[in-house]
Amino acid sequence: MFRKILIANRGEIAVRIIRACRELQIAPVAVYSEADAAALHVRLADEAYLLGPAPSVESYLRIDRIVEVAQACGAEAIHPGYGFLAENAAFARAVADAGLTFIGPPPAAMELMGSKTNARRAAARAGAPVVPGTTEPLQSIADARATAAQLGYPVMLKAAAGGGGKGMRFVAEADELASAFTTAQSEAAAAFGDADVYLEKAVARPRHIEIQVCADTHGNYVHLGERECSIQRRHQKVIEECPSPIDEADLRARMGAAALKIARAADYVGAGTVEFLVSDVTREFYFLEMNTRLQVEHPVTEMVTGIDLVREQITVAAGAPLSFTQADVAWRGHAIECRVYAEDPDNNFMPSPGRITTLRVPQGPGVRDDGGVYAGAEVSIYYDPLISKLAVWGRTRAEALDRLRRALDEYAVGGIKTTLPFFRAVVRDEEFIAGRLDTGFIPRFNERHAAHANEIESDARARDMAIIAAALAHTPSMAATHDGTAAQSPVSRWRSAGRVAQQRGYTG
Amino acid sequence: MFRKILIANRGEIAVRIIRACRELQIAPVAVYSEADAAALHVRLADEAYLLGPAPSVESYLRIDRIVEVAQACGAEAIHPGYGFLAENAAFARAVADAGLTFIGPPPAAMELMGSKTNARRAAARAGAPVVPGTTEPLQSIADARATAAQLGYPVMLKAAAGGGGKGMRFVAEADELASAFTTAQSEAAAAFGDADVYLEKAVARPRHIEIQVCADTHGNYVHLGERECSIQRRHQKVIEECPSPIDEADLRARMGAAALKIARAADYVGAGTVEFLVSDVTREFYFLEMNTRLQVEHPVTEMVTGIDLVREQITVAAGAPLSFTQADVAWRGHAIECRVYAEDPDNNFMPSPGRITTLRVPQGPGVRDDGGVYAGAEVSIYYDPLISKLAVWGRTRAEALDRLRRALDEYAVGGIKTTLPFFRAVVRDEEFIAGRLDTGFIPRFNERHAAHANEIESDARARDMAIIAAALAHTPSMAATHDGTAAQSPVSRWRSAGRVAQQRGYTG
Amino acid sequence: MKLTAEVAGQEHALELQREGASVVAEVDGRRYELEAREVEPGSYLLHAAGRVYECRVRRTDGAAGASEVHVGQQVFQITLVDPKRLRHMQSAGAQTGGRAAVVAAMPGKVVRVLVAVGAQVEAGAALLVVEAMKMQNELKSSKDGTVVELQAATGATVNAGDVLAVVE
Amino acid sequence: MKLTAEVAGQEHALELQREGASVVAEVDGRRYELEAREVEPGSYLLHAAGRVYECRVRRTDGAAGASEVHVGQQVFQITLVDPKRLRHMQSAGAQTGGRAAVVAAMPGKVVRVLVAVGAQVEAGAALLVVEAMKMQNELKSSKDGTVVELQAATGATVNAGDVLAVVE
Repeated sequence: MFRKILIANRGEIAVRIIRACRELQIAPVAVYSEADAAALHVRLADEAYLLGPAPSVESYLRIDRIVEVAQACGAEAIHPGYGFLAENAAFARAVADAGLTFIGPPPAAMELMGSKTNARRAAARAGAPVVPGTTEPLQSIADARATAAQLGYPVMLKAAAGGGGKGMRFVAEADELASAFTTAQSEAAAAFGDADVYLEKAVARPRHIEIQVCADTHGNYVHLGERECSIQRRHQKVIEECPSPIDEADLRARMGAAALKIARAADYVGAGTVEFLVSDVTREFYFLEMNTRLQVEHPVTEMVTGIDLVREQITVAAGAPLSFTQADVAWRGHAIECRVYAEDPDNNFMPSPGRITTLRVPQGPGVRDDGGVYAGAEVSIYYDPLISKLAVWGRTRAEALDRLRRALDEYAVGGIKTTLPFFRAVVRDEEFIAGRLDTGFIPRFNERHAAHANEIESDARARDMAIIAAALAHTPSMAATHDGTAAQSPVSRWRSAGRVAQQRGYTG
Repeated sequence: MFRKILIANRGEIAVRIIRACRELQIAPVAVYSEADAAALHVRLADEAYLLGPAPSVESYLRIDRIVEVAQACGAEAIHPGYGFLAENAAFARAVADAGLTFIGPPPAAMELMGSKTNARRAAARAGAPVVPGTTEPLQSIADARATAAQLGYPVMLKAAAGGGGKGMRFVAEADELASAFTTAQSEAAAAFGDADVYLEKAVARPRHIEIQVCADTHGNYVHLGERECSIQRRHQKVIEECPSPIDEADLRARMGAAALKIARAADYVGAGTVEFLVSDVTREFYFLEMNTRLQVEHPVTEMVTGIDLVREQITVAAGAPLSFTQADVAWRGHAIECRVYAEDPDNNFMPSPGRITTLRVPQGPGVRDDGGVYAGAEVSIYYDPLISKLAVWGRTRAEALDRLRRALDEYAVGGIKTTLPFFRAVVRDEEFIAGRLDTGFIPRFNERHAAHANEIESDARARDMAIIAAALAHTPSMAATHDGTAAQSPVSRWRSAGRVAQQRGYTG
Repeated sequence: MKLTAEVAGQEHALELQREGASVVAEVDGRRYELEAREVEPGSYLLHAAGRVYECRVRRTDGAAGASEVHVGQQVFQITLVDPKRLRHMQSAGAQTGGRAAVVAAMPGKVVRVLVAVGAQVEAGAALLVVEAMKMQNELKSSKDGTVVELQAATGATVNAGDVLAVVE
Repeated sequence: MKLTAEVAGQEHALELQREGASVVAEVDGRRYELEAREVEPGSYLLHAAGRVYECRVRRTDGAAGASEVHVGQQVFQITLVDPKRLRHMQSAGAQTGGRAAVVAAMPGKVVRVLVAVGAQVEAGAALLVVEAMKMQNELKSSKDGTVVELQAATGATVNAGDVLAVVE
């Protein structure tokens, strides 16, 4: 086993990996940018090295510097986390060239799956279902008509150079094709400088469901079941579940088998995720892509299977076989994760960086929080706004929802805006409770929620209390200190702060 | 189901029950003493009512006042937690007389099990093994000799009026009996004003193992397996595990069956615990007593079985059947709990009340903390010093120990002394790791640990850093503020505190 | 003390008196006798006739007297005005007569400036792009007019509430 | 700045200089170049040539300059002395010449006073009982002698470090 691992990441995932290192009695080495000198992942590490200035390209993306630090401090392996360099095959090669172990799949597997078209071809060759269609650009409206007729409506027009939903058009029937084709082409041209579009069969009410796979260097391949990740904003997941509310053992087994075929075809090693689109109407599933790294949503799989995926990544990288066989994997209960972002959910999820003044993380039964911050920490403008992943477990989805509602209400982050109020509303939403999830959930939810908003605001008593509290906060002499000893005469907040400091024993 | 429940308790157990209420969508009502107006259980409740001054007899033990508050606020049921009035049958009757539901067993069951001798007789009648012996006072040394010969050595002398280890003597062989008899009698006389002693067969290397039982009003009785609670100080548990490191399915089934016989004999309803002594040598087990309430250590059973015991207590009290049968109960993995007390482990576990200045609770996979405090909270001199229960889960005992070690290192409580340093040493102790537990563990551990202490202290680098940090703390102008902006010239801590307050937006 | 609180476009009259932890308040004539304690920085625990409200107050950027207050699952945007001062707060970025200020909605870095002073712009036209946390945010003009001020250069760090441009 | 630190009965010489977050320290001649930040009240994060130490400092009751410092799983009891002041700290409760003070080891309530002023007591004799958190703590005389002072009455609340009695 390794004695020392460098973690080439920051925030909550760096903290998660530090925890796994500690449990394996491996010394964790942190790296950090100038913005992160007092970050939680630095506080919890044994060693920490400065990479450079705050911008990622000058710090967390500096392959040369990271490898140099790892060699200098005697680390034997590097864990990339997710984001940053996690899916960068050049980084994986640089690590190997330096004589260190990259905790992740072989670079060739990363490269194969890093190309959308190659990955699609590999999946099809391996016998996994892919969305019917072609990635060849359509030559003309006549070509489009012929291809669409062959696939059968509804179809989806997609930009060849595309991504992020631009140049994408849903076409329900033949009549709509001509105008959609023209619009998609001009949108693609405007967005990517390339007007090429292609056709795929449209998946009706698509759910985004992925399969966790694990493989070792001894030829063992095991899947850990699915995660439902249909709730997305800006094509990024915000709520994930294990199992899917569909929860059919047969579908799980078929998707798991398809995912393992793809993993084998890529000679995969370590933890990876095969993403599928599943039609909520037909329950057919189609390969979408494979993520050659740990996923943000790994906790829900861990809670339901009991398997620690980061621990497994490390032991597999050290050459050990997987600690379980397919027969050992059992799914117990239901887990749901909410990604707590420093964002304003009322303002189109606009980032909300700043200093966290107070932090109350929910505790108690069935609750897990994987955070990367603390009271007093600064949420920087430079990085992803994910501050924590809240995950809950219950014997059933209904019990998990009860937990989630309770945990969200308990969670309090002071000083910045977060997505918590959004989740508090979602967990009370009828469609969510019923498990009717697909990738169109958030827009529909927003409509329902706007209709509800007035009712909720009508709690006049809570509003009056909020007004009183705001007045107390703005006129500090009005508030008693937290030990109940009230100042006898109006005092300024300055003196009050000084008194608290004194009680805590700072002065003197 | 109830709409509103009053929780007649404080601290971490009140918070635990509030969480269960929230998950069941029941409005929780807190009660509090003058010392607890800003306590966490008050902060998390919907309603809160003052009972009286800080001393328990004037607040949390005021049956009249608690019942009056419950009636006035429209609560339908009262949960007593543990400690205070939890095993007080008069309280249970007063609650019922007021037309409210007591969340616990019927008063008759509490009374039967509240008397040591009656409980022992009931257990024996029900066919559960009890420690061979008699509770009849010994008339003379001759009587003692005859009884001891009949039981077979080793035997234990116990004070009839006893408790707390006073008047108790272990007698290995016949030669020692006469002097032990005299000493025990005089100790008993001094401690209780009653010289009567009786004889029991001594259990060799006794382990303290208990069985969790659940029963409903429909005649269903289910056991949830065992908890190992051998690690005790002052006859109070400090570390508990599920399952016992013995982990034998056959022993679990036999102890479970015995516990259910006793529960049936008492017409028990709700959650209860049957305590046994188990000989580490012979693996024979003997009924000790039954606790007619929730136990502090309930989380380890919850983590391993997935069953929420407080939720079950509430639903059973509302008349629902148990949500599981014996066949549904499955034990997965291993859980360990440490009781975090505000006590000084280096000074004979002396209480250490005071204000908690900072609090970092461990998070991440497999970790659960059930706390009752927050940063800024006051740990009062008036109540039990339990501030939190830390529980961890792993697939195996070894994985659970890895988690526990990691979580304990992550845990940081500022401002008061706690038992955390003690646990950090225990989790690294060879006997503990090997699972060789019995009620004599702590004295043996203390000897081993004293021998180790010098080695650990020899880390000169850490000591030098500690000295530097102490100097920075005592000469505040030396320390940079936590955002890294250092004062250019020496400033007093007062101004520094003011600046932090200003950054957080208090002044203005 | 008398204040006016603006919540969701409605004005509420507030009168407040305190002695120690005791607070007597009237909101639009509704009288409350409370105990109030600041249990953590910005967290006020209010006991009102048995009911407990934990109110978490966050000062918001922009106008003075503005707060966001969380009470359970509810969030209130509150602006306090002291009527004596007769100073009426206006939310930043609003049109004032013929001028419209373009204000940074979040702290970040200016990655592109798309117009120059003197440029004619239409309502909805993007003027600058500010980036934070991997997300780019286009700041747009709220009216037709001429760019008369431009306070931001590419690469500059800005705070929420900073006026970056003015269109007249 | 020069200080002496007493740890586990040993004295260590400390010299300390700082500028901003940078600290240069020598302990018994061992030189450290550090960055130091107070990340939370009382928590100091020290970077020393790549190594990271999070030191949590708790001022202890009793003697001035005394702290308990947690570094990882280790705990150090440290007393700082400024040699210029030539003020030597002594732990409370120690015997000073022929007088022995009996000091409360924890905050609590005096539940019983077992002796009166003038009483002859032996070393180990219980003088008072203080209760906190359901636990009673007997305070004993550390020497044979006469009780010359008694500062506590039944029911009184005491703090850790309070001198409750003196035996001479």
